[in-house]
Parts: sequence; structure tokens; C-alpha cells
Amino acid sequence: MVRYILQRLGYMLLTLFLIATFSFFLMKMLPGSPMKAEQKLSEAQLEILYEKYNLDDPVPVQYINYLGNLAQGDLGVSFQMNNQPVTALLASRIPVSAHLGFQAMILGTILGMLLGLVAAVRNNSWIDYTSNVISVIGISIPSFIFAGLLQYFVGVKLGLLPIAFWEGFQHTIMPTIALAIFPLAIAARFLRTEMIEVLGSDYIVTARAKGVTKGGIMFKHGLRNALIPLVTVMGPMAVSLMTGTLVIEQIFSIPGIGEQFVTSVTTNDFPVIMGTTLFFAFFFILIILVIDILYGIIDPRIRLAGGKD
Amino acid sequence: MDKEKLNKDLFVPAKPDENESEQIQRPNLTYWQDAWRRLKTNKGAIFGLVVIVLIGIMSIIGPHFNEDGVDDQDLGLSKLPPRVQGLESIQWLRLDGTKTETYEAASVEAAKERIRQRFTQTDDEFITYDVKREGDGSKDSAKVAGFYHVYEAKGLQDEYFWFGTDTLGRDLFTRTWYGTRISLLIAFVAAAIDMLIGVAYGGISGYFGGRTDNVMQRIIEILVGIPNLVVVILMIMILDPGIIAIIIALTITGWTGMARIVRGQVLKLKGQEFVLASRTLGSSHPRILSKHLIPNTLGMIIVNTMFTIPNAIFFEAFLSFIGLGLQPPDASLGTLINDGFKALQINPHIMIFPAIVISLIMIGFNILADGLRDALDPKMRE
Amino acid sequence: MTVTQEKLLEVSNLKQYFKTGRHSVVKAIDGISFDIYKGETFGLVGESGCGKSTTGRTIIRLYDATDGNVKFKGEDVHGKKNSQDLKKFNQKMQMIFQDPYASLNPRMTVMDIIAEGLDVHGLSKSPQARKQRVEELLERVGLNKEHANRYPHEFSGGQRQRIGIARALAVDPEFIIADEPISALDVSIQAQVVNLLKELQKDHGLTYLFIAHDLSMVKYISDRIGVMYFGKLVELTDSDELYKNPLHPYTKSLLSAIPLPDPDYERNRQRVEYDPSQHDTSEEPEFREITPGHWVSCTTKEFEAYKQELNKN
Amino acid sequence: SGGSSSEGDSSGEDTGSTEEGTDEGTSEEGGEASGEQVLNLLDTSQIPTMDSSLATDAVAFQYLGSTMEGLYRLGENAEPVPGIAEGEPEVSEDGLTWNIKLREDAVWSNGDPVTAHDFVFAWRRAIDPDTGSEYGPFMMNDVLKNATAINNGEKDVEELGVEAVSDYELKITLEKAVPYFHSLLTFGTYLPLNEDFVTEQGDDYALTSDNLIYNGPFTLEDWDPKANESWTMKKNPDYWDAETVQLEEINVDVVKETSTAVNLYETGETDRASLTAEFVEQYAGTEDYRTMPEPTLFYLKMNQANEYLKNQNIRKAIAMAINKQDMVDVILANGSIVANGAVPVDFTTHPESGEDFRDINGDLLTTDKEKAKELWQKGLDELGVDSIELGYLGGDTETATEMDAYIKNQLEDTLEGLTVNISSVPFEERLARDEASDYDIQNSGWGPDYLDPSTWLNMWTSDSPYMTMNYNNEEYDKLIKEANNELLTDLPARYDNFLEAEKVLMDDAAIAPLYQRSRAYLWRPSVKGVIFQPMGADFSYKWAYIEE
Amino acid sequence: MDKILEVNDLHISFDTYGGEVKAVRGVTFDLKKGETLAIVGESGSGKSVTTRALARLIPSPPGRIKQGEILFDGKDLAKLKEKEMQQIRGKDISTIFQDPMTSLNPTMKIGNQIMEGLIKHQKMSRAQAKSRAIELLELVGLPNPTERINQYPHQFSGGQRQRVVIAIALACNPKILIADEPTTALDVTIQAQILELMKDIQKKTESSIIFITHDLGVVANVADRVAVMYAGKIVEIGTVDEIFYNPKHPYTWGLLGSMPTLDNTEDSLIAIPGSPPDMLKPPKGDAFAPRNEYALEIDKEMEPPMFKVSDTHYAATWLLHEYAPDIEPPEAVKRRMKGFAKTGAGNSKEGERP
Ligand SMILES: Nc1ncnc2c1ncn2[C@@H]1O[C@H](COP(=O)(O)OP(=O)(O)OP(=O)(O)O)[C@@H](O)[C@H]1O
Ligand SMILES: Nc1ncnc2c1ncn2[C@@H]1O[C@H](COP(=O)(O)OP(=O)(O)OP(=O)(O)O)[C@@H](O)[C@H]1O
Ligand SMILES: [Mg+2]
Ligand SMILES: [Mg+2]
Repeated sequence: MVRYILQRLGYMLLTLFLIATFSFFLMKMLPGSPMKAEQKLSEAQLEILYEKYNLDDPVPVQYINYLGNLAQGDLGVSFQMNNQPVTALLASRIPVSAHLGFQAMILGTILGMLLGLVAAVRNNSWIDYTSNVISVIGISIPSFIFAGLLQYFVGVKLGLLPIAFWEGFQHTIMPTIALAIFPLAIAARFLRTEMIEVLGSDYIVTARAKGVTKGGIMFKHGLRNALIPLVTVMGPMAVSLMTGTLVIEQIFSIPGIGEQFVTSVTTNDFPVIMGTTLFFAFFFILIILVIDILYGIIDPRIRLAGGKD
Repeated sequence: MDKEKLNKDLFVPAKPDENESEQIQRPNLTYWQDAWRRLKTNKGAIFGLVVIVLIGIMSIIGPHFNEDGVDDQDLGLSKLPPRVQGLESIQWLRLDGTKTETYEAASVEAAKERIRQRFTQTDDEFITYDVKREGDGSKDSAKVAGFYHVYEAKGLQDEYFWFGTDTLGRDLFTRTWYGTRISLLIAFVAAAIDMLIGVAYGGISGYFGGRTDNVMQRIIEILVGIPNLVVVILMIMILDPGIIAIIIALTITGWTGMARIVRGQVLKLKGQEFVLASRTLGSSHPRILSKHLIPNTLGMIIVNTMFTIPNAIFFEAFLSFIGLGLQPPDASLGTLINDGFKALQINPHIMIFPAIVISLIMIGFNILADGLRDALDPKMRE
Repeated sequence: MTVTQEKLLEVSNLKQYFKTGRHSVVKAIDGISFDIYKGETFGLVGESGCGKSTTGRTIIRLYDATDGNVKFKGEDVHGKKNSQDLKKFNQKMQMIFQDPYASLNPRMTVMDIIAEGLDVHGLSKSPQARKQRVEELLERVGLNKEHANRYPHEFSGGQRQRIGIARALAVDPEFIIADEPISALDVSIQAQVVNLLKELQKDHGLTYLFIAHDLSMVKYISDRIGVMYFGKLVELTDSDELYKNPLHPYTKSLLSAIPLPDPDYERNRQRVEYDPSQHDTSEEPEFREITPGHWVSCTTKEFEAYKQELNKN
Repeated sequence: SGGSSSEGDSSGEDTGSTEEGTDEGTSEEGGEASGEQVLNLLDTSQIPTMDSSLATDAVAFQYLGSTMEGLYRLGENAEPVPGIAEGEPEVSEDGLTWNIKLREDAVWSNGDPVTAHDFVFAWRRAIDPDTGSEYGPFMMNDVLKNATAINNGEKDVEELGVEAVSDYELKITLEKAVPYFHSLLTFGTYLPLNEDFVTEQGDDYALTSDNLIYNGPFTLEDWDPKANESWTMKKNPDYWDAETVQLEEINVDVVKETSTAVNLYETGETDRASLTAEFVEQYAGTEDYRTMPEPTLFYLKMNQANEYLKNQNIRKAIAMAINKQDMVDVILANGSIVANGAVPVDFTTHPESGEDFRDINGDLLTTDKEKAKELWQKGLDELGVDSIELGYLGGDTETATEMDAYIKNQLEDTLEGLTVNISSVPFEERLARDEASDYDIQNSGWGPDYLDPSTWLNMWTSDSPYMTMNYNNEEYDKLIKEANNELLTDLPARYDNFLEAEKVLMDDAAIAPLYQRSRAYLWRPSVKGVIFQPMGADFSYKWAYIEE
Repeated sequence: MDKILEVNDLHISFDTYGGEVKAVRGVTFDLKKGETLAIVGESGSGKSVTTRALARLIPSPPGRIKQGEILFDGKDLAKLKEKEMQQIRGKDISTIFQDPMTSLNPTMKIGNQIMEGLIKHQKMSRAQAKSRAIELLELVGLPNPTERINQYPHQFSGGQRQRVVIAIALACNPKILIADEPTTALDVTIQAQILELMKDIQKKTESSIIFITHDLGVVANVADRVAVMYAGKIVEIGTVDEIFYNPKHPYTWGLLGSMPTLDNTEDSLIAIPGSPPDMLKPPKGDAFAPRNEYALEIDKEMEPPMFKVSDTHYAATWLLHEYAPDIEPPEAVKRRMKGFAKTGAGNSKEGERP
């Protein structure tokens, strides 16, 4: 197990290295420069600035330098927010996005699972149909619409919750709900499908034959066995939720990484792009690894150290 | 039982029946023909199909229902609310060509004043009021709903814009269906990419396993790891924005989710006896993949496509938002919703109709997908 | 039954190890050797998990052997590499699987399942010829041609196994490995399948490796029987001889456990338990011929004892 | 954002002042402040930097302007009023030497006095190539003596044309007699820096509000752009003119989404929300609604490398074919006005007559569809074609897609045989294409950097670095060249040259002016005295107060 | 012996897309205390459905008990509420399911799976339940039970899993143990061990067993009485000797004939041709008729009633009617009936069941 994880971590370093490499060169091909007043500066002035920021070195040299700094944990400083160190920027923005994403993920998954469970147990009843309609709406209407509606009705009309900003638990409620709709829909749909299958399997009948109650059947026997596909889809989703979402952060004015990243790409803020990319990739690969480990925990039949595949 | 009543003649050995009862004649159909036959008998799936086909048809003929073209602008007709002949009298449908706003104020008059300000600023010739609550002078004690009869106010008594108009005075009915056309195209393209690239990639990765799998999975991780946005912006340097660019953007990473899912299924299936059986017959790898493994993952493939489609539709809207997508005055459901969202509180009609169409498409696709999944599974026969 | 002394298949010192972890290995088969003659049915019995299926699968190259070799008509099966040779080999040797349902692709019609071999080897010239051949095969295994358009789940177990047999026959094989072809079936249907296999053997001169754990059935169908225990062959002889004079204690235990449809017999049946520790452990057992054609895995001491035992009878 | 004072609608009890304008507050200077003097504001982006040498954008200049004090500050009607400077500068006859006395009561928030050395240090820092400042060279090259050479690394920073004659006297030497230098001195790049503090902070300088000191009306608190998107400004008690400052506190939060800002305004959590066109409809009739015209112009650039656009009649036809009035009324709907020239209204006035530039030159290129059709036909005949296809590089404002769709429609509708293909691309890509002259028509905009017509007209000369549209008119070049050289000391003649140049430009229809932008806001009516500035910072809160 | 269970005219149907599948069409039998009743019959004949109905474990929908009663302890189980049924399941009526590979929860430690019932029905503490679970595993002959209760099903071989399933079923000393093909997946040696084990336990606890199988060898080994089912009905029921040595129904003949014996000679096995009827549309008359080489014309018209052969032996075939021609069972079956004389059961043709 430990060995397996170490091996995977080894791959992870390799993958990260490749991602860093590809991203770096691709990024260098982006149009324009990170200079903000680019439009107003003459060629000569731009050149002076390039020299100052070592942007006039050949790209491979820049790349080597970047890797050198990276190896020392130095991600450079932002161009957009003058001289702010990227590590500090990530360190303060990521927790916010991660917090929000995590809450949404938990809320969405739990509610979605409940909905999916009920729908599976009451297969083909009105609850089932309602659950399906909720799922479809959840996946077909983008989250920013829910966000807008929530903000207007709950925030302005009813005045129940703060409209924006990130200043305490109350402020997290609306963005969490808006963000949770999509995972909710997915969780409900996947769990329902899988649960119906599980509930039809022999060991569920065995459990019933022992006199286990309905709740016991569902939670102790059914759920765990229906969890695998859910984990498969929810893992990458957790990554995308927890690494920040542009629109939700924008609508609720949350100082997260999602919105920061889009800004950095549109302003060619290379160090921030790279830093965020590496973090995102790291997180993604890590989650994939966690999922693989979770597989083994959820279903003991799936062995980790599987030699062949 | 009364034995006297029994006919003694029947107690003789029976003549063997030649045509056994179990032999039910069945037309000579291939798997796919058979799946289609099964699909036809599934009411839900047919309903879904009908919804999609109707929307598809509307996306073709809808823009020609009236004389207004996709880009026929008239700023004089800007932001008209929806109005449909015959449905004007049904209040709650709100298809009567009025704008409405409800205000709370200290007195009815103050609320009415607020409504006037909102709509005309001066007179209330075309405004009707509905006093919901008389005020007593205290803050927000009165509540009045005002209906502004825009069409009358603009002297357009004979005009009917079924879905209303947008800022530039373009007919939203025409634009919604036109946008549907593009979104459906994108939906199909996304599905096709999923099917072609995702399924093939996942299939190969899972089937060959071992080192091949390891490398292919790492490639996926790299693809997912490199920010889409960077890649997408780079593409604009090479391509001009537009449908082609959107399709290429979708192609780059759209299929990775599908690949992962197909891989998982194939890993599970490849040890099954029917696959071994095919191997003992000397089947080639492509044959085993295409005839045995992929058909048995179709259920998962279909379910996953259901999530790919809305994602693709909104990815397109996102691309348009950052400047890579459709070029104005083109529109898709995604961009219409994006645009409408900005005016959600003031002119909800701009967003609502595209949102309804997209939900209908998704509902249609979902029921169809469920039906398709059943139809593709021969066990669901009958 | 025409049993010649021509060897069709020679298995020598075959080993198949599975790596199950970084350091753990399952020795599914651990050095077994036997020959199968042309036209005979060779039965392979043993308890669940002793390596019978693995033996069959390794012979037909579903697994690459860890060690040892398999010769089919004098040619080394595992040495072949090029795909042309492999295809030819796949045509001559076929397999019938343990679980008839699992071995049929649920999303293919019976027509396509049976014709797969024809398609792979390009054995039918036209769609009509293909259809005709499939219908012929269906009739051959006692199904009728209307069944061609159905799906596996629409058949009973016996019918499914017939489809599996038809598929194997489609490519005109000379040798068929039948891996517990009847264990998953109903008794009344087992009889159908066994009768069919026997009939086919008579008509086409097929050779079978028949794997099972139900001794009464194996005895009925086989000419010679090998008894496996824990990856090793412990006894090999004529089927009648095996029942009359079982020598290895495991064989005895196995025979004593067969339930017979006779209440009287059952009431009085004494089961012999097999205890592996009863063996003489002073030396590694070897496979020795006690009487002509009767081989048992034993040490020299046991060898003598077995000989005496036989002489007594 | 806690501690907001404004509650609900204050409708009814407020005086029904009719003319709601930008400078409303100042007209009753020193008006009654009542209630809690706390202002809650929103901004659309983070302050990217508080380092005046590195600042480049309006947001940075906004907060630099509120917390720092330069030699002068823009007051009412965009007139520079003394800040750290004591009175007006003494300018030598040739206009090249400026002597400025500094007030002696100005201090930094750490207690250090503000001296002439602080300016010398700051300006040298801004032009030093090692600082990597973008606006330093942009604002100082060709203005301060030796600036260009220093920035190019050819001369030492010590040779920059600025020196501290004494602690409280500054001597500035110019390269040319730049007539608008006075207004440049109000600009953020020319703010002073406390050398000791900046050196002590080193790389950390201006990373957060803790790494800053102030000498302006307000101090900044809780600003850490990498972590938060909110900050607070507090009245600076050490400010030399602290008496004038009435606001105790200004809270700012970053909100990018207009609907969110409006919702916050509705619930009273903010005193100002900027509006996009969608919301104008809802609020236009209310007393909270205000528009603030800006001297920012939008126009179409027509690339004359294109064989069709080389034709003057074609260009003119394009410039006249668009109904600009409808565009500003319906699409923008925020008080923006139609532009019919290359210089905005209310920007500069004639040095002699005091008349506005725009009033003198009047409308030069107006919408006239009939005329446009005529010219178009003429152009087509001259070119010998009957249809033309042109690419259109889209704009980057929030209404860009609508605007572009409208312009395309207008052009195609009016000009028969014209096809316009829009490509709307991200901002950086648009810049890249602009620089490479890779466009036919481009929707583009420009904001001024100093108060002088040259900020609008210099860029259209054939040798300007901004000339990407291959326009070349010798007469125009000559007029501008004169204005920037021999006429520098004859300001009225210089002004006339600009007027003449604009006429040439418009007659050539080198660009097709579209509109002059305005911004629409919801402002709490109780907030008074906020001054709107045409360049640099958008607002000045020094004189603002709340009157309940 | 006391009757512990009485099943009367049980009908069970499944509502499927294709229509109503009449899986069980009027089954009547009883079970006495301490006896073993074997139910044999072809795949799909309704054995599992019948027995599942006893514990009310028919998935519903689509299944439902259409008619009939199941009397246990004076209660009609067919009408009991789900909550009350939960009290009976596992405690009074235990079930061992057909497929050991799938009837254990793959994600739950087997110890917990055994303890679950103990904690619920015997109100044991976890510790008590655990030691009892270990005891049970020992009882079913699983080595190292203390370690193995912490393992998951996939770590057990098929035979071991089957023993675990049996341990679960025995946990609460049920009054009735329903074993649905508990040994089909096992090889003969392990099968034999398990059969012995079940007999032992039955002796100790005096419980009654319903044992389903289609292996007549196993039936001969365990059963006191045998019921033969075909197409949703019991076609013959009697003591084990009566069924083996004096079978009356042609289907029973077919079953007996298709078993090879160790002393079998060259002739081929007697297979029952064809396949069972589609329960969606059960044929008119005798369902077995189309496959029955001894079918009479009347079989096509009318379903045969139960004819009484002896007090304990009934069979539903028109061959037992007085009008029927004398038909000899096939040779292979006759050979098996050699032992018949010993048992001395009468060969009576008369007497329908009262
Ligand atoms: N792919 C594999 N990887 C690891 N172990 C395997 C694999 N295939 C089989 N084994 C192991 O090899 C041994 C022999 O398995 P095999 O399937 O040959 O048994 P069998 O005699 O056919 O049993 P049965 O009668 O149950 O079919 C078993 O212990 C099994 O767990
Ligand atoms: N859930 C269900 N839905 C529809 N039909 C069912 C269902 N369960 C069982 N049946 C039908 O009921 C009939 C009897 O099934 P049952 O499982 O009792 O057979 P069995 O005698 O136990 O067979 P086997 O020996 O294969 O276990 C079959 O025809 C089967 O198709
Ligand atoms: Mg096997
Ligand atoms: Mg069963």
C-alpha cells in the first residue's frame, strides 16, 4: 500500500513536470505581454521592461530558470498585482475557493445522495420523477442563474442572507447552495441508477432475510456498494469545484482563485498562470490517487497493489 | 372432480406436435435494427425523441415563422416583453406584452410614483395599477403592482413578438430558435467527439492495460492539467473564432471524462468469458474492442453523454464570453442565456425562453437516453 | 469410439503462476504432464480451484505458460508468435466455457455469436453462405434456425450451452476443451448436452479435454481421467479403472463423496475424508505408472503400497 | 462591510435638487455635513498596486490620489489646485525651468516631513530602468530633462531634470516647454516617496497597507490584494489639510458583477453602484441615478492598408452610415454622447477665448445616411467594384458584442454591397492584432493621460507608435509637429493648429468617431461633494461629505 | 409430527413489461417439525419463488402473492405487515440463498454480516454476538474463525462463502431453514461436508428444512420427503423412497433418467427434450405435455388433478387415472426402482386426493 502510493507519487511528479513544461511553452505563445500599459508604450520602452523582467531571454532559458526557481519552491511574483509573491497569493486565495467548493461538494453530494436514495427506493413513484426533474434542471441550468435568483430573492427581497462577500459562515450559504446544484444533480442521478441495481442484488435479499430493517438495508448494505461510480464522477468534480469557479466567485464577490486565474490568463500574468496550473494539476492528480485509494476502502475487492493493471 | 365426465377417448397417447409452441417467428434483424425496434415501443423514449425532433424542427423553421430575421434590428423596438395572440388574457402566463413591477412604499401614491419613474418617468397613460396593499404611511406599508403596456405605448398594437425582443430590437423568437440550431449542433458535435475519441481512447487504454494504460492515463492527466483557457486563447491566434474554433476547443479535452469511464468499464469487462471466447476464436484486438467491449459499455456511454451535452453547450457560451466563441450577431442558447442573465431582474423574458428551450432539450435527451439505454440492452426486450 | 494411439496434444511439465501481489504468487498449476490421443475424451477432475480451468486456458493460450510446453500435433503452441499461425491454431483448437451465459455476449444475436469464428477466419464467402452455415450448426446442436435472431438471455441454460458448442464447432476444430460445460446446468439439461457432445464426437472424430468436478458425468463421458489436486495431477488412468481401483487417497475421497440418486445407498454411504498429511513426506512425490496406463503421484514407498493394493484386488 | 450608516430610501425628505451632476457637491463647498461620515463604496477590481512608480491603471491612481498628495491635485473643473506645493509654480520664460515652493507643514503618516527630496527620489525611481516602471517613461520621457536617455540606460538617474534646491524648494528642468506640465504634476507617477521608508521596506514596499505610509487626505487600512478584496480608507489626521476632509471612513469592496452591486445598493450596503445599460432602464427615473461623462472616446479605426479603406469616400461613407444617436440612447443608455470629432467635449478650452475645443470645431463627422450612400457609391465606382467585404475587430467593453452587432447591421443596412465580418477576440489578442496592423476596421477607444489636445491628436501622425492603421497625411503631420515643437511657447497658435489638424483628420475620415463615454451610477443622494476627475483618479473624496 | 408450516394454494405472479408471469400457480404442501422437505425441479419451475414467498422476500413490485395462504404459528404470513415480518425473518425462518458468490455483501466484513441478525433478534451485545459468530463459523467447519470474521467475502473461496451463508442462516436457531440450492456451486467433497453439517444441526435443534436442489443425488442424501415442481406447480410429492423407487410422474422419470450412474453402460442418457414453457402464457392442459413422450390427448385439454398414490404420495398426471393406458416407466428409471420392493409401498392407481 505505502509502496503503491509512493510509486503513484513518483508518477505524479513526472506528470506535474510534464504539465509544467507544456504549460510553460504554451503560455509563452500567448499573444501580448504581461505589461499593463503595453498599448501606450513604445517598442523601445517595452524592450527595456522585458529586459528588466528577464522576458527577453530565449524561452528555453526562461524555462530552465523557472524550473530552477520552482525546485526551490519559488513561483515568482505577479505582474498584475505588482510584486506580490505568487505563493502568498495562492496561499490566501486557494483556501477560500477550497472552502467554498468543499462546502458545496458536501452539501450537493449529501442532498444528491439522499435524493438519489429516495428515488431508488421509491422507484417509479412521484418522488422518483421529481428527483429526475431536479437532476435534469440541475444539469441544464447553469449555476450562475441560481446564484442570481438566490441573491435577488433571498438576499434582496427577503433579506435573509448577506448578498455578497466572504466574511463569515452566513456569507458562504448562498454561494454554496448555488454551487451545490450541479453536484447534487449528478449525485442524485448516479446514485439512483446504481442503487436500483444494488437493491436488486442477492445480498440485499440476504440482508432482508436476516430481518434487517429498511434503513439498515439502505445505509448499511446498499449505499457502500453503490458508491463506486459516484466516487468516480464526484472526484474530478470536487477538483473543479474546489479550484474555484469564475462566475460564482464573481457574483458573490469572493476572493477566490477561480476568478483570479481567469484574470491572470487574460492579462498574461505568467507566474500566476503557472502557479495556479501547477496547483490545479497537483490537486487533480492527487484526487485521482485518493479516488483510487478510496476504491479499495469502499470495495475491498479492488486491490490497490494490482500487479498487472 | 367427477371422473364420469371425462372423455375416455382422450386417454390415448398424444400425437407429437411438430411445431412447438415456443417457436415464435421473429423478423431477421441485426442488433441495431432490433434496438431501434425496441426503442419505438418505449413511450418515454419516443416522447423524448419527439421533443428533440420538434425542437430540432423548430430550430430549422422557427426563424422563418415571421418576417424578422436573426439580425433585423430596430432600436425603436428594443426590449419589448413577449406578446402572443390569444394568450394575452391569461394573466399568469404574462404573454400580454406588458412589463410589470411591484413596489412597496409608504403610500399607494408614492408606490405609483415609483412605478411611473420606472417605466415612463412622466405620465401614466399606458400604465395600469393593481393595488395589493393600501398603505398607512409607515415605511413600505403600501404595495402596488404596475403594468406598463409597452406595445400600446409605442403604438405597436398590431405587433406580436412571441418571445419579446432584445436590446437591439431583434425578435427573440427568431433568435432563440436560431440559437437552438447552433446549440444542437454543438451538442451533437460534443457527443460525437465523446463517442469517437473518448470511447476509442478509453477502450484502448483499458483493453491493453499495463504500461499502455499507464501512459495513456498520464496523458489524460496532462491534458486535464494544462489550463483549457491558455490552450483556447492560443487557438485564436491560429484560427479565427467561430464554430470551427469551438469544435476544436471541445475536441482538445472534452473527451477525457468519457475516456476514463469507458476505461473503467472495459477493465471490468475484458476478463469476462465472452471476451475470452472471442479470443479463442482468434479475434483481433480491434474486433474484440468494437464488437464485444464497446457495445457492452453503451449504457455508461449514454449516461455520460447526457452530462457532456449541457457542459458543451455552456462551454461554448463561455468561449463566446471570452471572445473565442460565436461572433456577433450569431447566437446560441448559451450566449442568449448569458446575455439575458445580465438583465434577469429587469427583463427576465430575454433569458427565460432560451432557458426553457435548453431545459426541454435536456429533458428530452435524458428520457431518450434512458430509453436508448434500455433499447440497447436486449435483456429489456418486451 | 476410435481411439488411436496418435498423440494429438502433449502437455509436459506445464506451470502457470499468477502474481497476486508484489511478493505473493499463486501456483495455479504446478508442473503437470499428460497426453491426449486423437479421438478420445480426456476427463480432468478435482475440487474447485485446483487449477482445472487454468490448465485448459493455458493450453489454448489464453494465458502464457510460466514454464513447460504444450504441443499440439507436434507443434509447440506457446512458441508461435505470428498472427497467421495463431489464427490457424485457433481454428483447430476450441473451447467451451464453464458458464454458458457469461460466455455469450449479451448484446449479440445468436447468429452473430456463432458466425464470429466464420467472420474472423473468413470462412464464409457471402452473407447467404454465412447464414446457411449458422443455421446448419444450429440444427446440428439441436436448436432450430428461428433461434438465430434471438439474444442469449432468451434461452435456457442448456440451449445457451448448445450455442456455445455451435460457436466452437463453426470453425471445424479438431480438439475441443470443454471447461465444465455442464456444471452450471440443470440435470435434465446436462444430459442433453452430454449426449450432444458424444454424438458430435462420433460424427466428427473430435477430441475432447473434458473438465468437470462431477465425477459421475466425467466417468460417463471420458475414456481416460486425470485427477488434480492443488495444481498437480495426482492420478491418471482409464475411467473404468479409476472407479474400480482408485489408488490416491484424494481420488478415493472424491469418489466416496459423489451423491447418488438412491436414498438407500445414500443412507449407508461412508465418506472417506482426505487428509493431505497422511502422505509420506520423506521425499517429493513423483508421477509413476503403477500398472500400464495407471499413473499415480507417489513416493517410492507409496508406490510399493499402491502396487500391492492393486494386486490384492 | 460593517457599520454602514445609510438606511433605506431617503426619498421624500431630501431636497428636490434638479441638476444632479458631478460637481454638485463642490458648488456648495463646505456644505453641511451631518450624520455619520462613513462612505461605503464598491470598486470593480482590486487595487493592483499602491506603488506610485508602478501604477498604471485608474484603480491604482484612484487610491493613490486619495491617500497621497502630490504637488498639485485636480480640483473643481479639472483645475490643478496646490497640494504639497505652496502656490503656483514659477516658470521661466522659455518654459523649461519650473521652480516650486513646498509647504512646510506637510508630513508623512510616520511623522517625517514631506520634502523636496521625496519628489526627487520618487521621480528618479520612476524613470530608473531598474524599477521597471511602465508609466514612468510614459509620463516623463520627452518631458523631464534627460528622462528618455536615463530610461534607455544612456544616462545616470542623477541627471534627471529635477533637484531639491532646499528641503522645501524644488527645481524642475524640462526637455521641452510642455504646456500641460502643470496638469501632469497632479498625476500619480509624480507623487513623492519617502526614501527612508521605501528603502527600508525594500521588496515588501507597498505589498500591503502595512508596508505603506501616506501624506494624503486618507490612510489605507486592511489592504492586502493577494488575500482580500476589500479595504478601508480612514481620515488622515496628519494631513496638512485635514480640516477640509469631512469623511471619517471609506469602506471599499470589490464587486465585479453589476447585479450584485445593484443588489447591495438596494439593501443599503453600499452608497454607490455603477450601472450597465441593462439596469439604466430600471433606475433612470430615480434621484439616485447619476451619469458621469468621461473624456473617453470610442471610434472605428480604418486600416488603410486595405485597398478599399484607402479610398476616402469609402471611409467617409462608413463614418456617416451609423446612427450614433440611437446607439448612445438605446444600447449604452448611460449618458454617453455622440462623438463627431477626434477630441472630446469638456476637455480643454482655448487659451484665449476659453471656448471648448468641441464648440470651436463643432460636429465634423456626423451621421448622414443619405450622404453616406452617395459617398459609398462614389467610392465603389472609383474602386470599380460593387461589393466589399471587410473584417471588423470587435471591441472589449461590456456592451461590445451588442455594439458590434449594431454597427455591423447599420453598416450593412446602409451601404449596399458591404459585408462586415466581426471577429471578437480577447483583449490581449486584440492588442496583438492592432500592433500588427492585422485588421480592416477596429472598434477602439482612448482615454487621456494629461489635459492637452495632443493626447488625442499625437497618435494619428504617420510616425506615431500608435499609428497602426497606415494613415498618412503630410499636412496633418506638419500641423502636429509644429504644435509640439516651435509653437510650444505660443499656446493660442498651437491650439489653432490642433483645431486645424482635427479638421484634416475628420475630413479624411481617418477614424470614424462613435461616442464619448459616460458612466451611469446609483449614488446615495445624501453623498455630496465628490469630485469627478477627467484623468488619473476617477473621484476625489477630499471634499466629500454626507448630509442626511 | 406437528405441522409447523402449511402452504395452501399459493399463487405468485410477476408483472413485467410483457405481461403477467405466473411463476407459481397453486402450490400446496406442508412441513412438519424436524423434517427435511426437498423441492426438486427444473430451472425456472418456481422453486425459489415459492420458498422466497415463505419469508415474504419476493421483490415487490413486480412480484406479488396473488392468492393462497402461508400458515406459520397460527399466523398467515402472506398477510403480515412488513414490520412484523422483519421480526420473523432471520429468527423463525432463515434462508440460505442459491448463489454464495453474490449473496454476501462484498463490502461488509463477514463477522458483521453474521452478527447483524444476532444483535437484532437475540438482543446480544456486540461482544456476545462476536463470540457467537466465531462459534458458528467453527460449527460450519471454517478454520481460524477468529481471524476470518474480519475478512471480506472475496477473501473466501466459494465453498467457504457458502458455509458463511449457512452460518448466517443458522445464527438464530431458526424453526424453519430454507436452503435454496446451497451446494450447487460446490464440488462434491465440500458438498458432502455441508450436507452432513446441516443434518447435524437439524438433529440438535429440531428445526425443519426446506431443501431446494435439482441434484437428485443430494435429495436422496438429505430428504425425508420430496416435492417435484414443474412450471409453477407441484407435480409429485411423496417420501424420498416413494419418489425414487416408485415415481409416478413422467417428469420425475425424466429427472431420474438423466442422471448417469457410476455403473452406467454405453447407452446415452435420457434427456428430457425441449425446454420448459414460458410462464407468461402457461399452456392449457398439462404444462409438461409438449415435452412428455407419454403425453395423452387429454393432457392438451385439461390440467391433471393430484392423484393419491399413497397417504404420503401424490402425483398430478393423467397416467394415474383409471382410464389411462398402462405405461411403463423407461428402462433406466426402472433400473433405479430395483430397491422398490424393499420399501414395500403400494402401487395404487386409484384414489384422487380428497
Ligand atoms: N488470473 C488469475 N490471477 C490470479 N489467480 C488466479 C487467476 N486465475 C486463477 N487463479 C487462481 O488459480 C487457482 C486455480 O484456478 P482455476 O480457475 O484453474 O480453478 P478450477 O480448478 O477451474 O476451479 P473451478 O472448479 O472452481 O472452476 C485458484 O486458486 C485461482 O484463485
Ligand atoms: N423478479 C422477477 N420478475 C419476473 N419474473 C420472475 C422474477 N423472479 C422470478 N421470475 C420468474 O419466476 C419463475 C420461477 O423462478 P424461480 O427462481 O422460482 O425458479 P427456480 O425453480 O428457483 O429455478 P432455478 O433452479 O434456476 O433456481 C421463472 O419463470 C422466472 O422467470
Ligand atoms: Mg474452472
Ligand atoms: Mg432458484
